[in-house]
Amino acid sequence: MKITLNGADAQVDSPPLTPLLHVLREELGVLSAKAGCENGGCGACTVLIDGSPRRACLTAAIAADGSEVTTVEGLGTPEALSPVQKAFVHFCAAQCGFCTPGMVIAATAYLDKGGSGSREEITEALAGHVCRCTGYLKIVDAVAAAREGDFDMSVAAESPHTQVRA
Amino acid sequence: MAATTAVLFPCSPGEAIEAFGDGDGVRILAGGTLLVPELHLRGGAPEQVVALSGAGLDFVKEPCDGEIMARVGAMTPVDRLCTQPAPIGPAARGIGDGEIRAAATLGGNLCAPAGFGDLQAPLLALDASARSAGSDRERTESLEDFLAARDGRLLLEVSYVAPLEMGGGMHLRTTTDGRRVFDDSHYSRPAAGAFASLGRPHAHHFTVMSVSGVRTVGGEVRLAAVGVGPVGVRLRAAEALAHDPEAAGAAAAEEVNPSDDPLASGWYRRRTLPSLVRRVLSELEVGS
Amino acid sequence: MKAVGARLPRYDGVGHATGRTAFVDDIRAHGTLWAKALRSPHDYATITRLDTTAAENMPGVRAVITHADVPLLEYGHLSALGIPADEPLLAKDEVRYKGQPIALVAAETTEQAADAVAAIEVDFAPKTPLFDVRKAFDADVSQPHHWGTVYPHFEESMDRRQIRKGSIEKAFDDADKIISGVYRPAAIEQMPIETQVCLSVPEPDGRFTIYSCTQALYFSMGVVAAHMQIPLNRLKFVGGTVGGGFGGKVDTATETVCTLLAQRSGRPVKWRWTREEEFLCSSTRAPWHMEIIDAVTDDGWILGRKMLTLHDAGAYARFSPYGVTKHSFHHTGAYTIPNLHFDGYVVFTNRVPTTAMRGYGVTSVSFAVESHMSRVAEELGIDPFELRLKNANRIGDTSPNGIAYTDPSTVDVLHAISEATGNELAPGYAAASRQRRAGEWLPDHLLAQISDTEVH
Amino acid sequence: MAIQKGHGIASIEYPTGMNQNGDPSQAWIKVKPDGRIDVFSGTTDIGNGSKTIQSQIVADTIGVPYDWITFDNSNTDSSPVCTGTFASRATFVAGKAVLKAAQRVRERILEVAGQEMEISPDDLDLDDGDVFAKDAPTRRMSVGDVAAAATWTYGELITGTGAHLNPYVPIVDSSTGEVDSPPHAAISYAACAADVEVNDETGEVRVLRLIQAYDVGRAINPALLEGQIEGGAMMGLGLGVLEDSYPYYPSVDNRAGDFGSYYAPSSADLPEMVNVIIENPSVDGPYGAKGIGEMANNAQPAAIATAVHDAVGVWVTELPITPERVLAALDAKSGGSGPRREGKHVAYDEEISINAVGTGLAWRAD
Repeated sequence: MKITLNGADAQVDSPPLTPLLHVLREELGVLSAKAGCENGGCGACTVLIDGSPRRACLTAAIAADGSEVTTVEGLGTPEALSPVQKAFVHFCAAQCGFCTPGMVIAATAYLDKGGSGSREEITEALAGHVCRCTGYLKIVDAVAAAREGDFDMSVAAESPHTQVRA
Repeated sequence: MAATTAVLFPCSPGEAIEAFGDGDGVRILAGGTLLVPELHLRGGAPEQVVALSGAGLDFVKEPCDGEIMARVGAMTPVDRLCTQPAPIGPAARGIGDGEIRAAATLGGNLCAPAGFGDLQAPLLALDASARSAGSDRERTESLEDFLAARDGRLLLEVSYVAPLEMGGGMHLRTTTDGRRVFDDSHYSRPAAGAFASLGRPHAHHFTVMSVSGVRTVGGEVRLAAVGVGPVGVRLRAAEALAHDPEAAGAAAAEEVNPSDDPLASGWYRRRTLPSLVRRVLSELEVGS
Repeated sequence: MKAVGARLPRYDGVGHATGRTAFVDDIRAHGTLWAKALRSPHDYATITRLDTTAAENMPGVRAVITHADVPLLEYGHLSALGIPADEPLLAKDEVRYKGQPIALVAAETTEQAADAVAAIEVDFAPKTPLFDVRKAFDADVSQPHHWGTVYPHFEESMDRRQIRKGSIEKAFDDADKIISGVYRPAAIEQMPIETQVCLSVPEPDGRFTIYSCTQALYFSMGVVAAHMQIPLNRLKFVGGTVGGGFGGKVDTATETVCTLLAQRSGRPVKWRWTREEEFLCSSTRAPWHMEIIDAVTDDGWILGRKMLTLHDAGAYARFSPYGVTKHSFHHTGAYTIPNLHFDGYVVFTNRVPTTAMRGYGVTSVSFAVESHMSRVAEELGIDPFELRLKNANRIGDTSPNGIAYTDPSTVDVLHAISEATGNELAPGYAAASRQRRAGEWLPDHLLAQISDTEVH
Repeated sequence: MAIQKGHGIASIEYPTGMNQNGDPSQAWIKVKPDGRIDVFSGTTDIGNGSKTIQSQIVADTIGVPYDWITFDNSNTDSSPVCTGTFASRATFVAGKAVLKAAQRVRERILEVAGQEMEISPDDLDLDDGDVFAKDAPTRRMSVGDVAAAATWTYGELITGTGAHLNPYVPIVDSSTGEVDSPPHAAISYAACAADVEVNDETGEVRVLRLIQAYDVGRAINPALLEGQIEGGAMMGLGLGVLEDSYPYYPSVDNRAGDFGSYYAPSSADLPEMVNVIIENPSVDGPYGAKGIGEMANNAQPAAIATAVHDAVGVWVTELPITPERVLAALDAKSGGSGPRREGKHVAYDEEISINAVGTGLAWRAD
């Protein structure tokens, strides 16, 4: 089996029914997709397969044969963050960071599909992704703002939900 | 995920039926959402897996001229059903999240263990037929019989009289001896569909309970539910009282025997089933 | 720009967003073995036979350990606080909850490890479990723990955490109404998205490098060192970056067994819990049973509180006595109540041992007290803000265990919520403050509790 | 069917640090030859932001830019003791350890600079990476040059250690529970208002809005603080209306073993949130901070329970407030049951009391 992984060819030798998540992590050493439940329930392993978000833990290696697989490593690098990655940093939308790669992939796919960025649409698009830390609000705000682009990355975004009193 | 498992890739429905044989020792890889984690986490090692992705079973055939039947292939991804008229569309939209719906298939959903069969109820309400293959080769039966049998057959497609809004259909048909006759089957064509489910907006937990309903051109009402037993069931006692939603709801609660699971108790399901029945009947605009 | 007070992005935000942050499961060590556990299928049973011979001879198996392989089987994580040890690292003579680990296998693949676990020969004689904390004091009830149904090792061998302040009898006598309620918050999962995971690597110098998801590196290092009976310098804990904790990763659930397996096999060993194990076998937040009886006046003063707390600890003590003590210290919530009679029990049941979770010991109190306050307000026909502002902790008021409050902000946060919700307080209540009680804010029944010490 | 709306409030308090104290944190800091700062702390970052918060404290305490700080909490060989990240102690207790270490580093930088500049360290100040004379700010020297001088001229390593421990507070009287000194560091306070809607036909509760006010002492980093408040709110919502490890408690039957059957809060449950942050500096916290991480899920369940009562007139006092508990309570109410009122006694919930189930404890309601 062969896949195109983040733009480069990769040979896959795992048995054909191995979950793609296992192929990525244990055979190919691509570690951003996380094994949060390995049962489709948390979304921490979501990757793009031919541009569409899919749970890597539910995808048989053979089902990805010949596909283009993109993990969050393929979206941007620390030096050149993708718009969604920038927004996640700027809005402090990651806390422990374990669900973040799956969230970033799902958010990227949602925006690439032309999502309007409304709160209703974003929560629907991300509703299968479990985050225990953030309460989702900063994630939704980050995705809503991601297309605006140029953030001052040395500071975090102001929150419209907060009032401070001395 | 044993390395020894043989994976077959049939290229047509015929090849799929051939590969499946009598189904002994065979597992089906459809969308993978159930089989892949099961083999990975439980370590099962089936002799043979038949992967249906290229078997020509991914289709939604809405009725065209001369037809009144809609046909949906077992490999059709759930997300392709989301735009179908009620009750199929809203039931499909309640399954998992977009990523799951893009992978999961109609066949996988209908044949899945208890807790997953969201699409059973809408198709039971549509009085769908199931075409399957297995030890006695191909067979077409009511979906209700197919679900009741649970005898490990390969589901190929489901078909049902298409709702009016899907178009197609005619009132005359040609018999085998060449006569053109008036066909009264249009009286069973769905004129309205409705769906109601319990549960907060959800994406990563399963449906607690839902009711699907259909009203035909002829005024017949068919109701079905999932979440009240291991598989979806027709609510025939409720159907008989459809003109009286209160009575229909009460009858529905009497004719099911739901059990406790992590999502809700049998008591709660029985207690709220009448509400869903009433909601569906109201949407179907039957009764008072 | 000053850093303190600034909205700075997370130190590790770029790592998280690019998937570069290395969690324990992302560490790679050559030749790593995978661990799987044999867990109890019973809620409560005697182990009548345990034989790992067949498992040891299964393909790919490199080490199998049971209770017999743990140098110090029982170690009290809070022995420094006087809480004695009660829980074996691996079950020995009996299992007290479904999912309790009995033996661990390390093998070349997870499948081989699972197959070997299935090959362990073990027999049980089931016993009658106890699940309902309310039955713990019944005469003929099944004893879930060798200490009985309740933890008996509070100070001076008391079987409960007790608070007594003022005179509850007088409060009840003086009350216009005595209002009781029962509050039962559920067990929930800490549910970090990263499940319990450890990788223990034996080093050539005889040390072990332990990649751990613990919330407490030094605490967990102490636990492993104690179980293994080795000095701290044989261990190097690597961690500090954790995929969510919420209290559940204080248990040190994986580190010792991984290291024992690594020691025995001479190979790195990883044990990563499945989500199912995390849900069914990891400790939860405790379920609590709380009964509150408040002696109140018609104009909204709380004269006294009698409270019973049953903390469902599950099968072993873990941190429960600590949690109940903390609970007792806060059982008046954000309010000043001068007459108190509190009894709190750590009750053993045959469910998964409970452990710390966010708000440990107090989350339960907050739910019980605040629900009860709302009820009292409704029963008395008093505005819920006014009832709370009246009784709110103020400077110089004393806590259940007699400590003066120095900077209580209950009045401030209530004012803030009132304003933010568009509620209008009556002038007297809008003018309330945190300052020492005086005038109408200091009725006679509160005089005696006030601290005469200078507080800031 | 009708959707009923309700509103409720709750007000809570929570201590910082381990109950009865006795939980040390330690840190040490070294200065690289160019003045950059390496912090070693045994703290863990479980998503709460320990690394960021403690780096901010160090930067301001020494007087250097935040981006000069590297923070290493990765292992027990290089980092000293920290009891752990729990009990809302990472900002307060571990924060004070790095603060004290940073104060010592600052002192040592000023001493070395004093030698180089031939000015008494007492007459020097340090801000934004530069040491300068208090009365002649143009006489200045960068911390980089000070560190270089220490390294290459004086053969010294500028370093500082710090530790914080509030000693263990024993209970002096086990019958009354009395202690003779505060058994915790600062106490934090919060209040919450919840708006809900309840479907009185199915019992389903939806939380529409959570307004929350927190006295945080001092917001070291408001953005991360919001993360604690919002994340805690969602956990409190889960505790209030969704989550249960034992759906048939006290039975252990039908436990959920996956996300499909455990009601974990999802983004679809996200209510409107308003955070009100009140800064009332604590006298002993680092820069006046208190810890609020733990309490952040404590206020919502009672506020929600009260709002449900406001909406449909029933008290659900067993969490979570599931649709079936709401319906059962509505059924009981329509069946005429309610609290027992006798004389001045008002007794709610007698059916779930220990007196209704157990026989052995002589614990009476009155």
